[in-house]
Amino acid sequence: MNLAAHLPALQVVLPLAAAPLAVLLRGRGAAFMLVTLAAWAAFAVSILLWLQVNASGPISYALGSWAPPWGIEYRVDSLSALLLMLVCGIAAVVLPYARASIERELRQDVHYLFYAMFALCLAGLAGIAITGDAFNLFVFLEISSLSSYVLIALGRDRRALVAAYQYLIMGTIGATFIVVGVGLLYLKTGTLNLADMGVRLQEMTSHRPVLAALAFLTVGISLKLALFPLHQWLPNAYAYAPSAVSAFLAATATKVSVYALLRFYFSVFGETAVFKRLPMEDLMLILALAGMFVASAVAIFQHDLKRLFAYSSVAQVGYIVLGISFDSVTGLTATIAHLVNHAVTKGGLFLLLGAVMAGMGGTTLARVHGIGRVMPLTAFGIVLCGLGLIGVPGTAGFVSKWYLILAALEKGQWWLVFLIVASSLLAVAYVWRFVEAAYFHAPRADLAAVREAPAGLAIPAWTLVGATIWFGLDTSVTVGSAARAAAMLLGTGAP
Amino acid sequence: MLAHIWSHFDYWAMIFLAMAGLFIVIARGNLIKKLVGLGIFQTSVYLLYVAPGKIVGGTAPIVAEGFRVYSNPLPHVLILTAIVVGVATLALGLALVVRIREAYDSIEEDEILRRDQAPDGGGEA
Amino acid sequence: MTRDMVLRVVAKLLIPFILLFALYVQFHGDFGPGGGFQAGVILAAAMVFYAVIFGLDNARKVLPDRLVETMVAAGVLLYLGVGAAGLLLGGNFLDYFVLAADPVAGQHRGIFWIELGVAITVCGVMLKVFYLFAGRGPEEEQ
Amino acid sequence: METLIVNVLLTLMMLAVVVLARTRNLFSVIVLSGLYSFLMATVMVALDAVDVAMTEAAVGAGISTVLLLGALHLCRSEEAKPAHKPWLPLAVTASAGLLLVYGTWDLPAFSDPEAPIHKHVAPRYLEAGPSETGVPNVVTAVLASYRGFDTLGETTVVFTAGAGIVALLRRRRRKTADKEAP
Amino acid sequence: MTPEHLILASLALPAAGAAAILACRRAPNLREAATLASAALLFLCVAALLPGVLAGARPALRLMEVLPGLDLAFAVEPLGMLFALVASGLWIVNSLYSIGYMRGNDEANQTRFYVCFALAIAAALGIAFSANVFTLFVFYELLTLITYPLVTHHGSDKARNGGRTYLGLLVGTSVLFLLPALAFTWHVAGTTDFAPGGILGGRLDGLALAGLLALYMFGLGKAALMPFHRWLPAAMVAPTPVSALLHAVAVVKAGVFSVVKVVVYVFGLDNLAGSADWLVAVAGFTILAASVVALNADNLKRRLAYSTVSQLSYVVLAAALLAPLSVVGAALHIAAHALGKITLFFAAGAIYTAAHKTEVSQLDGIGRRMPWTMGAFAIGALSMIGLPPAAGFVSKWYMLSGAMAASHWPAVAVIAASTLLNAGYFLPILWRAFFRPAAADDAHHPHGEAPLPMVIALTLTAAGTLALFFQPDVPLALAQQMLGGLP
Repeated sequence: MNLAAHLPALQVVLPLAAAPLAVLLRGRGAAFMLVTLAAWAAFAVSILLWLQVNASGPISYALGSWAPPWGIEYRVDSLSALLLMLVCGIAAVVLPYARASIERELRQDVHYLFYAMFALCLAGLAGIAITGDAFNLFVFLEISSLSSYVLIALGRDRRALVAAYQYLIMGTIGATFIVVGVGLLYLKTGTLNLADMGVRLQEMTSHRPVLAALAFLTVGISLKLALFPLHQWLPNAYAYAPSAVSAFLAATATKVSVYALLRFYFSVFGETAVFKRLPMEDLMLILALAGMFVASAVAIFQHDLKRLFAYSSVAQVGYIVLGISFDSVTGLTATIAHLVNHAVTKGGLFLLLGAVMAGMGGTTLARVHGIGRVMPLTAFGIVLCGLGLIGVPGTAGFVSKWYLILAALEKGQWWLVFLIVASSLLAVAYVWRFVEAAYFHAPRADLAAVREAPAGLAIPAWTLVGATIWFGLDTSVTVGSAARAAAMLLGTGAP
Repeated sequence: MLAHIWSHFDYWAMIFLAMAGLFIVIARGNLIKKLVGLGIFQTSVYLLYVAPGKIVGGTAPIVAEGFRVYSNPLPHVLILTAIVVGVATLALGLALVVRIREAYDSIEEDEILRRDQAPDGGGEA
Repeated sequence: MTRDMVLRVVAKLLIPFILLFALYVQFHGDFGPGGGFQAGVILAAAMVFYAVIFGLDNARKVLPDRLVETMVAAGVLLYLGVGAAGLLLGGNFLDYFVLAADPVAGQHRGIFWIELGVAITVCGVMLKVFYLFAGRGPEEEQ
Repeated sequence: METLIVNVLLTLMMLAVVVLARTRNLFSVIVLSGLYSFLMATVMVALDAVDVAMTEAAVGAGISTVLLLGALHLCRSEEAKPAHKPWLPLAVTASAGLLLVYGTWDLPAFSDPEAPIHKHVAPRYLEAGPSETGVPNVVTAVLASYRGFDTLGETTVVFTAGAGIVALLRRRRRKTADKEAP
Repeated sequence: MTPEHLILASLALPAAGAAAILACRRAPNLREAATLASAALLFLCVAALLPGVLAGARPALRLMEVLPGLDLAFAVEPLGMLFALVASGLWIVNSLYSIGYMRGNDEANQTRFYVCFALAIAAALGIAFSANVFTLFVFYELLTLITYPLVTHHGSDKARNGGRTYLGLLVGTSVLFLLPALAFTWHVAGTTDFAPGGILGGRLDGLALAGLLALYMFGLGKAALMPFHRWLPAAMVAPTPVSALLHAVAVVKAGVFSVVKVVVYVFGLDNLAGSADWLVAVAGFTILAASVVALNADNLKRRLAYSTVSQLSYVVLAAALLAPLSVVGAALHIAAHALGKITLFFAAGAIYTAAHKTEVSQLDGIGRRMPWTMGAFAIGALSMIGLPPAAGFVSKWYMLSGAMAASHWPAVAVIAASTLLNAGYFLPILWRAFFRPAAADDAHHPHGEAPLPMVIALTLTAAGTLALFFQPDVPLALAQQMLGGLP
C-alpha cells in the first residue's frame, strides 16, 4: 500500500486507535508512550499533508472507497491542513508535559484513562478539521466534546465537576443546534457532503430554511467557540481543569470551532448568502467588539490567573470573529493567523500556569506573589506570553492584530482601528496585574523556598513560548498559510 | 393555510418538543431534570430528520420482493447515530451528577453555586 | 429479592432466550431491523437482569470488571482493525471490497466484523456503566 | 390514515412533555420520559424507521430510564421549587422556536416524494445498495458500509462515554470512602 | 568589517554585553568590567561607521521580512548616526557613573540594573538605525518594556505607581496612536521605509495629513508632548543613573529623534506646509507650561524632569517649523540637550549620594563642598538656558534663526520667553549653591565630593557640553546632510 495516499485517514485513525489500545494496556507508562507516539505521528502526518496541499492542491479521500457524496469524504485544503498541523502540534507538545503534570494532579489509577481521553479529544478535533461531511463533523464534534467534559471533570477542585457539567449542557445544546442546522440543510439539498451542499445551495440561497440553518449553525458553533455572550461555560472549564487540559483545550478546542464556522460560511453557504443577504457583518462586529471589551474588562478583575486568562481567551475569540466580520481576504487572513498565533500563545501560557500550580500550589494572584524571584523563568515566560496577548511587536499576537487593523483600514473604518488598539490596552492592564504580583511582592514565607519548574514541565511550555516569539518574527508559515486559506475561502486565489 | 399546517404537523410537533426540552434545560435548576430536558431536546430532532423521509404508502427500507416504494434510509442511519450520541451524553452527564452530589450534597444548581461562594466552600482537596 | 426462588427460576429460564434474541438481532441485522448496537444493548440487558436477580457480586464473577473493560476497548479496536485491513489489502480505510476476492463477499465480511465490534463495545460499556452505578451505594458517602 | 396515526402519536408526546415539565417528583419525571421515548419509538415505526424504533425503545425507554433511575437512587432528591421567574428561558426558547417555524415553513410537506432528500443521494442507496453490499436492509448497508466511518465514530462516542465514566466513578483501589474532592 | 557588519555588531554588542553581565553576576568587579568593555566596544563600532556616513555612504542591513512588505531592516542615515553616537558615547560615561552610584548607595538588584541598561542601549541603537517606521516601532516598544524594570527598580509602592504611569502612558500612546499611524502609513504609501523627502508624497492632504501627523506626534509619547508628558516626572522614582538614561540619553531622545525622523523622512518638510501649525502651538505651550511647573518645583529631580519636558518640545517645535535651519537646530539640540541634561542629572545624583539631599531648598552652600559637581552643574545649566559657552547655545541659535527665517514670530517669542524661564529656575540653584551660607544643621553631616567615578563622569559630560560649543562640526555636518546637504 502507498502510505502517502492514505495520510488523511491516518491523521485521525492514529490517535483514535491509541485510545482503546491505552485502555486495553492499562499501564500508565504504556498508555503515555502510546498516545504520545500517536500524537507525534499525527503531527508528522499533518506536516506531510500541509506540504502536499501546498504543492498540489486539495486532497480528497474517500473513506470505504465510496465516492462522495454517497460515502464520507475527507478533504484537506489549505485551511484544514493548517488547523490539523496546529491541533496535532499542540497535542505533541502538551503530552510530554501532561506526564509530569498529571503525576501531581491526578490519581494514578486513572492516568491511562486520562491519556485515552486525550487521544480521543485529539482525534475528535482532527476529525472535525479534516472531514468533508456535515454529519461526520457532528460525530467527531461529540467525540471531542465528550472527552473534553471528562478531561475537565478530572480537575482537582470540586468546581471542576460543576464546570464540566455546565460545559456538557451548553455543549450539547450547541451540538443539537448544529444538528438542527445540518438537518435543515439536508432537507433542502438531500446531501450531507459539504462541497456538494455548497454547489446545490448556490441556486436557492434565499430560501428560508437555508437562512434558518445558517442561524442555527451560527448559534450552535458560537456556543462551542465561546463567542460572547455564549461564553459562560469557558472560564470555569479552563480554570478548574487539570493544567495540561486547560492548555490543550485553550489552544485548540475553540480554534477548531472557528474552523467549522468558516467552513460552513464560506464553503457551504457561500459568502453572498452569509454577508450580502443578512446583516451578519454588523451582528458579528458587535458581538466581537462586545467580547473584546467586556471579557477583557472582566479579566482585569479576576483573582485567579487561570480565570483571568480564560476571560482573555473570550476576548481573543472576539478578535478572531472580528476578522470574519470584515468579509475580506485581509480580515480572514487575520482570523486564521490569529487562530494559530493565539493558540501557541495561550497554550504556552496555560502550560506555564500549570508549572506555577505545581510550584506555588495555586494560581491566585495572592499566591503567586514574588514568583519572579522564586520561579524566574516561569514568570518571565508568562510575561512573554502576556506580551503576545497584548500584541507587542516581535510576538505572534502583533501579526494578527496588524492584519485586523489593515482590514479595518481597507474598509475605511477608522474608528474600528482605535477600538482594536484600545482593547489591547485592556490586555496590558490584566497582564500587568500578574507582573506586579510577580515582581513587586515578596513571596509568602512558606513559598520562598519553591524551586523553578522541573524540565518535564518547562521544556514543553517554553517550546510554545518560543513559538510565540518565532511566529512574531517569521510569519511565512502562519501568515503565508492564512493568506492562502483566506484567498481559497473567498474564491479569489488558487486553492 | 389549514392544509399547510396539517401537512407540516410533524414540523410543528418537533418544534414544540424541541422548545419544551430546551426550556426545561435552561429554566430548571435540578441537574437530573436538566438532563431529562436535554434528552427531550435531542430526541425531538429525530423527528426533523425522520419524518420528512417518510413516504406514505412506502415501507421500511428493507429491500424485498413485492415492494416498490421505500422510505428514505439515510435519515434513519443518521438518527441511529444521534440516539447513541444522546445516550452517551446522558450517561456521562449522570456520572457527573453523581459526583457533584457527593461533593456538594445537592443537585440543585442554585444551592451548588451558593456553596461555592461560601467563604470555606471552594478550595482544593 | 435474591432469595426469591420463583424469580431465580424464571430468570434462569429467560436469560438464555434473551441471549438468543441478541444473537438473532446481531446476525439478522442484514435482513431485518437490528444490528450490532441493538444486540449489544440486549446482551447487556441480559447481564443486568442477571445481576439484579443474583446480585452484583455474582454478576461480577460471571463477567469480571477486567473482562468488561477489555470488551469496551476491544470492540473499537476490532472496528479499527477492519478499517486497517482495508488499508493493508490495498484499499482505502474501511474499504471492504478488498477483504475478499469477490467485492460483495468482501462487503459482507466487513459488515459482519464491524457489527461485531460495535456489539462488543456497546455491551461492554453498558455493563461497565451499570457496574459503576450499581456499585456506588448512596450510603457510602461520608 | 398513516398521517393521522403519526399526528395523534405526536400530540400524545407533546402532552407527555407538558406534564413532565410541570412535575417535580423526579421519579415521575423519569417514568414520563420513558413513556415519551416509548411513544417516540412508536412514531418511528409509523414512519417506517424500524431500526430507529428498535434502538429508541432499547435506549430511550430502556437504558436511559435505567440510568436515570440509578442516578436518582444515588442522589435521592426531589426537584426544588424554581427560584426565578422563567422569563429569560422563555424568551430564548421562544426565539429559537420562531426561528424554527420560519425555517420549516418552506420545507416540503409531509410525505412529498418530490422533496430533495428523495431525489439526491438516497435513491442510489435504495437502488444499488443491496447489490453493491449484498445487504437487503438498506439501513444496515448505509450504516455499516457507505457511512461506515460515521458508525466508527459512533462506536467511539460510546467508548468515550464508557471510559470517561470509568474515569469519573471508579473508586480507589483501597476500599476507603475518601474522595478526591471534599 | 564592512559597514553592514558594524550595524549588526552595534545591535548585538550591547545584547551580548547583557549576557556577559548576567554570566558574571556573582563577581561584581567582573560584571562592571563587562559593562564598561561592551560600552567601549560599542562606541568604537558606532564611531567606525561615522567616516563613511560623513562621506555620504548609507549602509543598510535587512534582517528579515516579518510580514510581506514589513521588514526588520536597518539603515544608517545622518540623524540616526548622530543619535547612535550620543547614545553609545554617553553609555560609557553613564556606566562609569552608575558604578559609583550603585555602590555608593548600596542598591539591590544591581545585576538586573546593568542587564536592563545594556538592553535599553541595544533598543536605542535599533531605533537609531531603523530603516522604516515598523522597525522603529518594534524597538520603540522594546525600549519601553526594557526600561520598565529600571524605573521600578526600588520595588516600593511608590516605584510601582510611577512604573504604572510610565508604562501606561508610553504603551498607551504608542499602541493607541503610533500603531494606527504605522498601519495607516503602510495603507496609504504601501511602504514604511524612511526616505529623503518623505514617502507620503502628496497622497494625503488637509485634515488627513494633519491627523496622521497628530497620530505620530502623540503616538511618540517619549517626546513628552503635553498632555502625555506625565510619565516623565513619574519615572523620577528611578535611581539617578536611570533618570539620566531616561531623560537625557535613550528614552526621551528616542522620542524626539523619532519625531524629527518622521517629520523629515516620512512626511517630508515640503509636504507638511500648512498642516503643522497646530503642532507649533502645542509644542510652544508645552515649553512654557513645563517651564512654569519647573519654576515651582522644589525637588531637584522633579525640576530637572519638567525642564526636560520643556526642552524636548524645543525639538518638536523646531521640527514643526519646517524651516531647514530650525530642523538642523532640532537635530543639534538632541545632542546638546543630551550632554547638558545628563550632566545635571549626574550632579543631582552626586548630591544625593554624597549629601543625601533631594530638595533645591537644601542646597545652600553646597558649591563649596562639592566644587566639581556644582561646577559641572553650572555648565549644564548654561546649556539648558542656551548661553555660551555651552552647546545649548548653538542649537538654540539655529532654531531661532529658523523661526526668524520662516517669519514665525510666535515661535520666536516662545523661545525668548522660555529662555527667561529657564534662567529663572536654574540660576537660583547656582546662587544658593555658591553664594548662600550652608544651613546650620549641615555641620553635623560632613561630606565632600561624591565617589570618584561619579565625579569623573560628570566632569566628562560637562567638558563635552563645552566641547560641543567650540567644535560642533560633526553634528552640524550630520544635521545638514539629513536635509539633503552633500558632504
